[in-house]
Amino acid sequence: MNLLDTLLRCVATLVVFLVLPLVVGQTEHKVMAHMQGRLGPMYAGGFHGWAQLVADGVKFAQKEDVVPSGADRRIFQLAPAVALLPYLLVLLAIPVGPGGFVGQAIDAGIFFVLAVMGIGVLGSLMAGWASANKFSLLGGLRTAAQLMSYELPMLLAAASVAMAAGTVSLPGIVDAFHWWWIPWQTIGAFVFFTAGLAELQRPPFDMPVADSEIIFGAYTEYTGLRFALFLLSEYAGIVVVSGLTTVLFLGGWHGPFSDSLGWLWTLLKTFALAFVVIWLRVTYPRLREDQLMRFAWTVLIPLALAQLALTGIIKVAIS
Amino acid sequence: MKWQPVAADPAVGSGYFDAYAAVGLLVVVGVVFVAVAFTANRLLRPVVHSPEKLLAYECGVDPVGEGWAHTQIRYYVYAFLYVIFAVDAIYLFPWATVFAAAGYGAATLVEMFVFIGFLAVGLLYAWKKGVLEWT
Amino acid sequence: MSTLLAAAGSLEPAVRSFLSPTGQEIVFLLVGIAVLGAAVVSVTTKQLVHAALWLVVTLGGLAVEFLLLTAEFIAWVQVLIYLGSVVVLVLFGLMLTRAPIGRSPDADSGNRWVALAVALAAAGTLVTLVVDAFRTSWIDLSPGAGSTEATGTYLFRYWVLPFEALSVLLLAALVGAIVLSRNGKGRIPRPRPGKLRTPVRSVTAASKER
Amino acid sequence: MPIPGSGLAKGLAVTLRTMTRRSVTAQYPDVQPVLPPRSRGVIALLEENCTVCMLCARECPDWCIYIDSHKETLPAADPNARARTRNVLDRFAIDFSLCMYCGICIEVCPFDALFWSPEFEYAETDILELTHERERLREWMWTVPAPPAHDPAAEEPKEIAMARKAADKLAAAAAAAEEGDA
Repeated sequence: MNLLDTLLRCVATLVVFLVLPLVVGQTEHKVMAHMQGRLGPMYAGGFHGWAQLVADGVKFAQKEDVVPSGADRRIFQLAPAVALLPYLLVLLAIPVGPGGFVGQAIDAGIFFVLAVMGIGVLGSLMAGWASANKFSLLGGLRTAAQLMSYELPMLLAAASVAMAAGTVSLPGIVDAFHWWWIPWQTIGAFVFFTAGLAELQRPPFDMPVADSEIIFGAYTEYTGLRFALFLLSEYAGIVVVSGLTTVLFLGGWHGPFSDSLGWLWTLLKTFALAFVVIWLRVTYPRLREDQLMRFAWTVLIPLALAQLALTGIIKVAIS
Repeated sequence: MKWQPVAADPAVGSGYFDAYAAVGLLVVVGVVFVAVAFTANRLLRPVVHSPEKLLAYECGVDPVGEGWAHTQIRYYVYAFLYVIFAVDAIYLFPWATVFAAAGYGAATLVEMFVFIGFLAVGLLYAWKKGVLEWT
Repeated sequence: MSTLLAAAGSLEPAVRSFLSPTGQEIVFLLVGIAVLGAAVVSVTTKQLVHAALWLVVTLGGLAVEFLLLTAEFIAWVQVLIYLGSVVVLVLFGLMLTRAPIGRSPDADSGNRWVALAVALAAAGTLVTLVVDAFRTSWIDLSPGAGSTEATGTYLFRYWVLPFEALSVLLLAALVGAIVLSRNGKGRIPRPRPGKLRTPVRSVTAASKER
Repeated sequence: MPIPGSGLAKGLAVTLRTMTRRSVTAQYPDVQPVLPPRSRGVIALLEENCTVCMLCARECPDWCIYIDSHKETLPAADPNARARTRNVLDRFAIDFSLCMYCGICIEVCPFDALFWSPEFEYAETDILELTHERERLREWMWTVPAPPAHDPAAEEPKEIAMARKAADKLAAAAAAAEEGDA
């Protein structure tokens, strides 16, 4: 085992983990602003406020670290790291280009990714409980309820792709991809992407952090760097969900000239999906809690089951 | 990767353990990143004590009571439902990797449909009993 | 059956020494000690939510142990099901009921000595069983033997009937959960925030009379 | 019967279309805004016109006008007449941290001592600085724009009409006197 090589890959993953969410965040600033007829940040960095999030990061790093007196100190301080690190791990396993252009190929790819992403919830739950704040607790409970409802359609949709490819390894799935998978797996893609959006608690599924009623949910009491880590985990989550949808449903690096420019295709598709995430946020109002639950259990899960049946039948028919 | 029933060759194992060693290393890298960030924060940040700042935030007024309030218990049923369905969904993955291989085919597909069918019946039951209603 | 045997490794007596452990064995041992420690803290801590969180450490450590034993599939199932849903379920339940920050004086059970005795008995039985079953046989860990594909092969070649029985069991659990959450007849009389306590019909009827 | 989801698609189309359009944001500190006429920025005081009648302070809905005055006795010009008293303004201040820019003070001022000025850049870091004393209020007078011209078709202002009438009458009387002399 080449330790240096592995270390380099890990550091590269960390760099990607720190850069891509910032790019998505800046895109969100600008895209959301223009969709609302505004300009967004214009000053930081000179040209159209490109350095706004860097400036935000510098500001967050200098801020005081306030832990409420009633809070459970240790858990309160640990929660942001628990919420953040799973996304870093997931990023390692997402293949970018053909021929081993991946942080680290893991055989049980889908499984690894879904399992590790599930740990992130614990961060929100810990934050919600340890803050000693009613709104935080409510936010934590809503987070738990929402994630439990949406994890399932996500699992089922991912299983559908695993069926189509006959493997659970992420590079294996992209290798097995054919263009006609896109129509074949449309329902699965829709379910996976929507459930992923709900897992991230992004609008219109942002009931757990609904700012107009429970302030900021589990993150209400957080300030400074710890708050920044929660935000970073949200944007890293966008990158991860978009990347996973790309890899599982949109064929990852497949596209014209994919031998040399495969990684570019993956990035392009990921960013297109990240744009859709932002676009949905700007367009739709927040779903109510009962609508959220009903959507997951009576729309997404039956759809995912139907997709499973379709995948199974077609797969057996063609083999 | 094809699974091969080969035993007792340490060389085969290197790929698997390497992959998870990389994951472990990334955990270390991530923890170091967080530690460095907080050390920098500790050096840069001001510390100004005031008891008001440490109060729980309740829209600007002094907090009432304690940090816990009674909430609806209804959603707990879905937590149960989720755990049961998740256990179910897990079985889809090993099935997904083998069902189209030679020697399984339609029979395995039917087996899985029976399995999913039972759970679909469960979901229908829940639906019918009004568990999946929220208003 | 040959694949099964091959996966289980040779059951021959050990030819290797325990005195020159490999890296994986050392890690396995260290993680095992950490898991044991976390488990002990989890049952002895006086703070309810801390106990649940130490349970997370314990179960996560077990997942790492599974990984080290090349049981890849089981390891991630452990994370997905136990960390992702069972612990979340426990935390959810704790928060919904009452889990104050700080010590809970009533967290101590009077049955602790009985529980300790049962736990020790169970552990003793398991250890005896495992030691007796494997003696000094050396199982070579071949990565891939615990992969998803291998698990699928076993499951759908040899264990189809238990698998189908499992679906019935899960259905029973589902129905049980639903039945338990309702008190006998009809729906739970749930208080509905934001709605009038008086039936809506009488209100409209009153307005019609007027 | 609309296709299900067409509303959702329409929503997406609206936001996408808005994104392609030019934004309407005014880049304020770089580009000064073009203010409409009669913008309510700050209230200016023409001290010379103030008679300390206190109407503005009394009508102010949030009591943000502070007026102090004292009476001054003017010696009578004519020994038979009574000495006259006059109000002298000591303090006139408006607390713009309270003011809600309703403009009632300006409306009720019977002697045109208060005016709207369009200046709005008087933010302070200390809330006490937002109480503008009379010197500051007098300074704002220089920023009060000239009143807009009357509509050409409008009726003549009453003051001018009356003045003209008086002047005409005087002129007519003068003309009659001249004729009588002649």
